[in-house]
Amino acid sequence: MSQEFTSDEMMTVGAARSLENEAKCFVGIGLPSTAANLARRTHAPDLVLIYESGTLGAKPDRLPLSIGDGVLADTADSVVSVPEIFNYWLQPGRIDIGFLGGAQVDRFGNINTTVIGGDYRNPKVRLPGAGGAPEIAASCREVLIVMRMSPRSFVDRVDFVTSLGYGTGKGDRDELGLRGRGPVKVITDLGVLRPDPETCELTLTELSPGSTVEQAREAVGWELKIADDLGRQDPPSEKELEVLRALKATV
Amino acid sequence: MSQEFTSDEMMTVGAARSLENEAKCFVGIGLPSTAANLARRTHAPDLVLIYESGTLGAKPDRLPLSIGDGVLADTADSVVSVPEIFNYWLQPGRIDIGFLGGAQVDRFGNINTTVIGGDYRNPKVRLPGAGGAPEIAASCREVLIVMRMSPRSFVDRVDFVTSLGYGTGKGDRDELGLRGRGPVKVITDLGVLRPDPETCELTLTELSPGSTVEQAREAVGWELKIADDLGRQDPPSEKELEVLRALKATV
Amino acid sequence: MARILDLREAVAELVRDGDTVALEGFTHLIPVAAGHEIIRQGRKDLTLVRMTPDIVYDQMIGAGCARKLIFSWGGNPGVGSLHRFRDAIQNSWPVPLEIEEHSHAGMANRYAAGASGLPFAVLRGYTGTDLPGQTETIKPIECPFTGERLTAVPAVNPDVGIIHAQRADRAGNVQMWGITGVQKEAVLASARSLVTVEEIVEELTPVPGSVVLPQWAVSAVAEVPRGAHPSYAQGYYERDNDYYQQWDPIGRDRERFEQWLETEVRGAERSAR
Amino acid sequence: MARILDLREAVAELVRDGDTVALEGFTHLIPVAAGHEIIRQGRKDLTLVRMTPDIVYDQMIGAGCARKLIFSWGGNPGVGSLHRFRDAIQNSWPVPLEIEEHSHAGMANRYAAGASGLPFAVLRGYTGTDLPGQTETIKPIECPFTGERLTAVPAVNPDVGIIHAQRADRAGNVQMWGITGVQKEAVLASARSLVTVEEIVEELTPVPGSVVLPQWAVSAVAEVPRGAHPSYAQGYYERDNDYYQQWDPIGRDRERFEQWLETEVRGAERSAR
Repeated sequence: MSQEFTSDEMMTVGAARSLENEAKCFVGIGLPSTAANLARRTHAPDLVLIYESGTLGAKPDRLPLSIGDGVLADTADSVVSVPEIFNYWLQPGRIDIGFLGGAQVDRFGNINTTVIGGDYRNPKVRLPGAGGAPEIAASCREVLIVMRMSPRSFVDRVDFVTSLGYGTGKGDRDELGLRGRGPVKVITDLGVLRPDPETCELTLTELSPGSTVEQAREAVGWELKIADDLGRQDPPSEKELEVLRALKATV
Repeated sequence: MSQEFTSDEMMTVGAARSLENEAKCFVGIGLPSTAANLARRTHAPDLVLIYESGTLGAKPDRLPLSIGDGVLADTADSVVSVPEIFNYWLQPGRIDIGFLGGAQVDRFGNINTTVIGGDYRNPKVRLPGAGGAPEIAASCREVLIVMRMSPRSFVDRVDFVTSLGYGTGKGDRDELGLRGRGPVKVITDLGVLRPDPETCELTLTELSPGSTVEQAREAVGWELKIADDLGRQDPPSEKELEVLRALKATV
Repeated sequence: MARILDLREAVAELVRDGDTVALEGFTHLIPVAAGHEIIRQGRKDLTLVRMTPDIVYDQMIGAGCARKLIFSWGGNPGVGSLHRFRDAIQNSWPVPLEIEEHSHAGMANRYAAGASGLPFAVLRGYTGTDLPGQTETIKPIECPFTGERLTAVPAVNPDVGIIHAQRADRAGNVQMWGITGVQKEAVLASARSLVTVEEIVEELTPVPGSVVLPQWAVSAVAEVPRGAHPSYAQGYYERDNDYYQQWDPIGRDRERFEQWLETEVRGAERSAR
Repeated sequence: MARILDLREAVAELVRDGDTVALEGFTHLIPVAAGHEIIRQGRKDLTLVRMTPDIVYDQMIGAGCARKLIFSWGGNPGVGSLHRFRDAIQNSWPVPLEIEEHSHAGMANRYAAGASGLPFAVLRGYTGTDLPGQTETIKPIECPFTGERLTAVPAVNPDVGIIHAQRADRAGNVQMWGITGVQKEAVLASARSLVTVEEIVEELTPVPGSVVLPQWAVSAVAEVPRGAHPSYAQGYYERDNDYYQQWDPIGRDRERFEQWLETEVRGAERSAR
């Protein structure tokens, strides 16, 4: 018995499935937070949610409305200051997974949340900026990127590197002395991209239930490579959809 | 009506009188703590007591037994971590007065609490070490030194500079970029020494009630200079003695 | 020693044209009423500092208070962009806005260095990004023991630090709890400081997780109930999510914004709530 | 994920000969029972780290566990000197003791750097003193923005960090309150960690001023009631001031000390209380 579901729901479920039980997860607001809370209510009850506002081990009973929602402080194992969350918890590499999105991501998983077009001092579009992302991208053991695919957002080279993925390709992170592995998955509405083990170029490894390779190719601003063993994501289970929709209804 | 009192009592009272109301005072255990608590119970009810264990604004109802006594945490306005007390509170120069003692003090107010005799690796006597003193001496607006006078402890040059007073004389602190003024008073059982305004050499400026210049000279390991306007400390008042003895009885 | 002042007096006395001013608050306890009072008093040429400039900074920028913004994330959380901020950067309206841009980790460390009386802080940050290329305030530094290369950022030491807290006592001791962000550091890094509070009470009873700032570390305290609205004050009121949504169309349009400013801030006796 | 072990198992598993071990506690919550267990298990060649080595370190040094001590103040607080510590330094008894000596501010920052994953920390410290002349672990560093000269100290990252806390829950989340010193930093700076607690409870109810270490930041928790004696555990028991007094004559005399060690630690099933 399959159900109707939206591509956003599939993306959220796909992100949630990527979170292993007991993982320590640095969560941003929006889809990452929804996915992490979904995971905690399904296969990963001991997932540790960490928000950059300083809440360690938050267990919200509804979706938080901001990364500083009171429900996070109320349910956390510990609330620490913002300098502490970055210095004592993120920087030393204690966090397993960081969740990032952005306005642009490129072939090597670099992310732009700063400016689009023009130059930095005179941009076409000014975006919100870095927030916690550069150090999340650098210090978490692994990074998950969650973004809807489109040629405007999946570009050959980002206009501005706000958060480093694989730089110009394999080896850059090691040369720079970064400790985290970098983005291991980009979860999109059309499927999942992973860095090629040889080149670190983002490559389509899974299609979402209803989508095609052609759709994915058209939605990417570089010549998208397709993995030899291209898979297909399982659609959301009834349980996943039910829990996800109940969660969304708490907002 | 004068009362009998000991030279330790005089020294404690002399130290207490040096503390102005509302001053923020970094307090060590022993005589400094007794003096600060005496001051808070007499002329300086709003004296702010800060202990290096992280207690800001402690208001103990008895003498604490250690710098980490539970009564300090129970009565403090705020208890912070040890890194915080040194970094956020002492280092930026927020504290008015630091209280120090030591095994040796020299002509220029330098203090030794590290080693006596021999050399550092093979000392005649190994002392406890620095504790918070070097940074208290550097960062408090003013330093008070409290020590019993004797030729063994008041020396021409300390065997080891654990905490800087005036170094080799006037100007050294400025050259080193220290923000605090350094030791403004050395309160002893025989009287009070102050740095000479021209040379920063410790000079006898007040005698305790029963003592003489000769006693003071004999108790100091350099040729002690005497201020032109040598004063004499008032003996402890009845109130001071009464409060001090009641305080001591709480231990 | 903290003085208890009303908000108007406090801002008049503490905030001057040309000052560097940090109004801090990380989603929670944002000092919105103080920001509106700064607009009302017509302060200009301010360098505004904040990790997460959101609606109140959008309003201050749109009102022409700021000539520079030091920040790490500027947005309307959960809604989208700050249009006054964008308009200032992209079109210099109403006045040009210079920016000094960092990451959260960098800004948090800049405040911590400021609070510590140090000229700079060290972190693992910005590596491989384009941010260091746009500012003189991110530099490499070498560990004198291991030779490892790290990043240095300069301390931030505002002229005035402004925060909102739940309570203060009559002596001016301040207590806040819940998510307290970088507010302690913002106050301690600043030469002067103003804390608006929900209420002034006789005695600060202990609250789990609370941060207390002793009165001698604060310049002034002003009682401003609901002074953090539309953000929230844990234990007092919830976040007004509608306000954040409703800000979007107002902020998008210069004319609607000007109108809002006149009726809700400049013409109001007190803050728009 | 923290495992709940008994003290003997925990020390056997976590502390190895030659390790760098920090047993931290600032007057309050000193992990004395864990120190005695280390003596009982005959650990050797340890580099002991602690800001304020007091009686339990005197005992460990006298028992020959340590080859090096990294510290900032070594004494019997309120009583006087540590005679086993002195004997080791002045006479190499029972084994030579190397020292690496700092100030409190320096040590606190070394732990904080260790907890932060940085190789060093910067402070205003040691200026004009003879301390930098005696160690390679204090070096000048220049601010890359102002050119000002400050002091750098290397991070301390023990192999094992050991602290005592009031409580833990069955998952191993740790809660401590009152004066909590540098204990969070000591645990976070260490590769492995052991927390002894007064009791293991079903649920950690909030306590004002408490510090909570999540279970995933701790290697092992052992329930050791009175495990901080003769220091104190706020809410559980007071400091045993007589013990500190009585230690002086025992510590002064090698023979009395050896006797004490045999009857009170080595021969005891558990710690001397």
